[in-house]
Amino acid sequence: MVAEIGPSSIETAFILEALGKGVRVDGRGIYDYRGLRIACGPASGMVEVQLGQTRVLARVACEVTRPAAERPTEGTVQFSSELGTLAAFSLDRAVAQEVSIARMIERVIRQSRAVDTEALCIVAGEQVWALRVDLHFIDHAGNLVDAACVAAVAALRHFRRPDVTVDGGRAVIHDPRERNPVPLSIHHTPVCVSFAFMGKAGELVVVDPEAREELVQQAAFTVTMNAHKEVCALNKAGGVALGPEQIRRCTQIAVEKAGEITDAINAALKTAAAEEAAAAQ
Amino acid sequence: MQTFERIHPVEFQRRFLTQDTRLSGREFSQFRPLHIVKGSIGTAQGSATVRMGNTIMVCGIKAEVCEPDVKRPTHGYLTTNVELSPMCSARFRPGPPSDEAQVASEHIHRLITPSVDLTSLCIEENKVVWALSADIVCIKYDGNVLDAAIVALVAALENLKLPEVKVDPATGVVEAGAEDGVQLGIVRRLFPATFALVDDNYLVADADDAEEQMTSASLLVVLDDQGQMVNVWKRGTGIISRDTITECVAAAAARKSEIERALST
Amino acid sequence: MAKPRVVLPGDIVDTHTHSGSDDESTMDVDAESRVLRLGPGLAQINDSVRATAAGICHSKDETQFWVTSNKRRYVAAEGEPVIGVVVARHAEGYRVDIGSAHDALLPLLAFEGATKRNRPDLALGTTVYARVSVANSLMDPEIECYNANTGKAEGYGELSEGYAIKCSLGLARRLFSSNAPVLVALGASVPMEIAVGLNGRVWINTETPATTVLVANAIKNSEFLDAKQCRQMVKELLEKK
Amino acid sequence: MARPDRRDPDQIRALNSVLGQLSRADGSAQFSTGSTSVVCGVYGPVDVKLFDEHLDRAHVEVKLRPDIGIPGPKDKWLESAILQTLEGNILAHLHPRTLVQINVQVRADGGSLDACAINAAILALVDAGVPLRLMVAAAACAVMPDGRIVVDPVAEEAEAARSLHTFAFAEKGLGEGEGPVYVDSRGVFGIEEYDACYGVCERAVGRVLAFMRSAVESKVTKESHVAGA
Repeated sequence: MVAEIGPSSIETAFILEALGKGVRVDGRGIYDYRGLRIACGPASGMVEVQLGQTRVLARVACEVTRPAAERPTEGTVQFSSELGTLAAFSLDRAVAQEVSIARMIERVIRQSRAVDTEALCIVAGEQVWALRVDLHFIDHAGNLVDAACVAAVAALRHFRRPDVTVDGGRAVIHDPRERNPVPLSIHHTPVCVSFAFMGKAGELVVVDPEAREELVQQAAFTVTMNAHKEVCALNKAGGVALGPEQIRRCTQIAVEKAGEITDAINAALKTAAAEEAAAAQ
Repeated sequence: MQTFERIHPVEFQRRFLTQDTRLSGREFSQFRPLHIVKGSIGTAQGSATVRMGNTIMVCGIKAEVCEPDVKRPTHGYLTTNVELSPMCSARFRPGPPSDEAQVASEHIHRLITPSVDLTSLCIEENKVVWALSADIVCIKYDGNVLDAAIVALVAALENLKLPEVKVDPATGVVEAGAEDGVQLGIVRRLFPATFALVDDNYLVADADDAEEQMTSASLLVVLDDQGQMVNVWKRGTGIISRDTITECVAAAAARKSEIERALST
Repeated sequence: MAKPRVVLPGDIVDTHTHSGSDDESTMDVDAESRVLRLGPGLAQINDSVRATAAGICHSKDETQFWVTSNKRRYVAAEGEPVIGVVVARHAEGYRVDIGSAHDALLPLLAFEGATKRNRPDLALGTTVYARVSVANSLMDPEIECYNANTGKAEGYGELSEGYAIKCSLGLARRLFSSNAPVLVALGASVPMEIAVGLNGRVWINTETPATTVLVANAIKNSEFLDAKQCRQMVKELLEKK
Repeated sequence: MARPDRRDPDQIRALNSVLGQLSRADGSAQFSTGSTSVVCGVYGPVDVKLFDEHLDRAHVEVKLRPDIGIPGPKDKWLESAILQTLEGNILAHLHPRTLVQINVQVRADGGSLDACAINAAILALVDAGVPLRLMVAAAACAVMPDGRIVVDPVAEEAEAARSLHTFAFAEKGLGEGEGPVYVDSRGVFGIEEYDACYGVCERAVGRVLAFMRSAVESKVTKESHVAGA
């Protein structure tokens, strides 16, 4: 609400003192996530995720384009996000720039081959689908990464692209009103679980850091898992060093948390599909 | 008199407005005369210079060939770009286009697109089409840039000549014929008329720079060849009543004939 | 006295003045005109008094009218206690962020017993409880950590421990009045120190961090609850501890 | 010829608004008409960049981000439309040397986006407590090829329409001979069609203003019943 240039000294001291006794400023447990609400629709590929007060909206869109010369049979998936002044007016410019969440989510989804780009081909060398995922940060109350990842993945799974039939070299793109649009082929659902390390040596750890905790953290660490309990990516950008023991403990916690988040995504998609089916009658 | 104008510009203007006259001596509903020179730029495929009092706009249209959009294989492109640089007025700062310039470019693009038959720009379906880029540069700024820009663009489109083009089927290379080719048939010409609410209660036509400083609302009315309305665009929170807008539409019809005369010279 | 009613920007406020030609009751008013004192949220726009903010319009003996509205961005007003964080130190004083458009100036001498030689030494990031001494729309606000007439601190000064939370200005104003239900309920069973800043910041200090967090959550939850619901909510929070 | 979503010609889609939900913004509002939805966060009065500073009033700025893609000329155009419609309505002289920043995020565009954005922006300004002169609301209508005038057109209708009209009115401006605050009519239409659209949108704005009044009133009473006002 009010400008947050930096935490006041008593705020820093209090957060650390409380954490020392296993107490967090908003009353959560050390390993507890905030309430996660996932709303799909009304448009196809539109998902808004609410993680506590943090709100991220993901929009997926597709377009027919000419493929890149070196990959004639593959479509593309492009992410874009900007921590604009809506969610982060008071954060000074440096913090807002450095938080390039779209790059992290893009790496996570691309390296784990979550989206089958081969299936995006229409006419090899001529026409392919170019997917665009726009991430909009509506409210920043800490841990944008986890919320953005859930929003992006859920939006990709919720998205339906127009159906296409190809005869000879010609491709016919069917209007969604005539022929039901087709889902993308998504191999798996990578989910991010973020940790914040506080205290001089980073000995105090919490899951799903809140905005005030992020201001005081010495290091941030994100584990990306998929539904088969496999680690897709580990991400740590600077800050105090972490020992192997801490990383192992985080990945263990991440397994359980990722499972819960994946269930939440599946549930949200199921209700959205049910509502659509009901509306279609 | 100069110092009074410089120190109290508002008060100075008000002295005239209260006596139902304007500093420039024009009637409230009187537009500045239009002088149009077509083909003023030799290197452009189509060009025109428009002078409206001390507001001067030059429009140059360059034509290039390119691949059509996958979704609309028979459509060519027409992009418009209004340039309001520090050259034409001190109010514009160097650097990227100002908001005013970007909004003018976008608005003119929305008005001109339905007026031009983009399929007539098609050279070979799904292969090669014409891409016209119209740059409308303001040389001198003295208010009401939008009207001058629209007229300049319409005049330049009427002046546009595209060379004969052949596509070599084997290599796909496009050769342009030497002599000037076909005149592009513009579907519907646009006739703009802008009114400004000055000092919150005087409605004047074709406000100049000084009057624009005191404008709390502006109204653009654009008519087409048949006198039908193409655009009514009222901005600013000053109130222009419903009947005044209807009167402005009538005044715009009068302005249309002035523009037609200037275009046909 | 007209009963308080919800107003939106642009609503004409019935001020019973003889010039008032508004839609509400057309009570005839005695001829002599009265001086109207308009509080925040109201403005005179060509001969009628209109609301400029959404809220509840109150009036007191037909001469004073004001609108209470709930905002988050603080606009400094003279005499109001505020909680701020020191963000910079200049020769003549400290710059303190009190959540308003411009940082406030806290002169070095605006402390109890401060003299040229013995001046307070506040580090950056220090939280202070102060009182707005100068506030107008054209200047940066100024605050002071003592009562200028008595020279006594009267509770103002550095807040060295505890924790400060942010809340809406409406809630802060309600907490500031001594009989705020949530504070009464909490005070009965939890020993605590509270300092309320009308700039939407509340400082809390108790023996253990857990209780401080409990008090903070109780205050935040109380925004939309009435007295009875507040007591119930506090009871539940205390049992869960 | 029924409308795609079987609405009457003068029926607006379901209106929905949520006020004050964002934790960082000083005021916020999400406004939806059917599937078109816009969320807006207002910061102000806050500190202003030296370049924009005015000594006698606040600087008002609109930043709009589209739902899909990077901001382009269309978004710049809508930013300017919102600014021109609301800037004069803010009592900027009460907060000199400050900034009022209106951040508009388009969530979904199902047609009549301009009107929805203006409505979200005014509600966010009200929620932020920025001093305003009047309530302003906007509505859109379209003249279909067969001459029918339909209010609050969906994207499909807007594409097929002969002309599209967006009007914004101030609350006190209704019916008292005063005019519209904002007009954007595009396409091919005569003066009679324009007048008809003016009337249709004026009535629609009346309904939107009534909806806004109940939304703000419910929030104000929810907050104040505690104070026993």
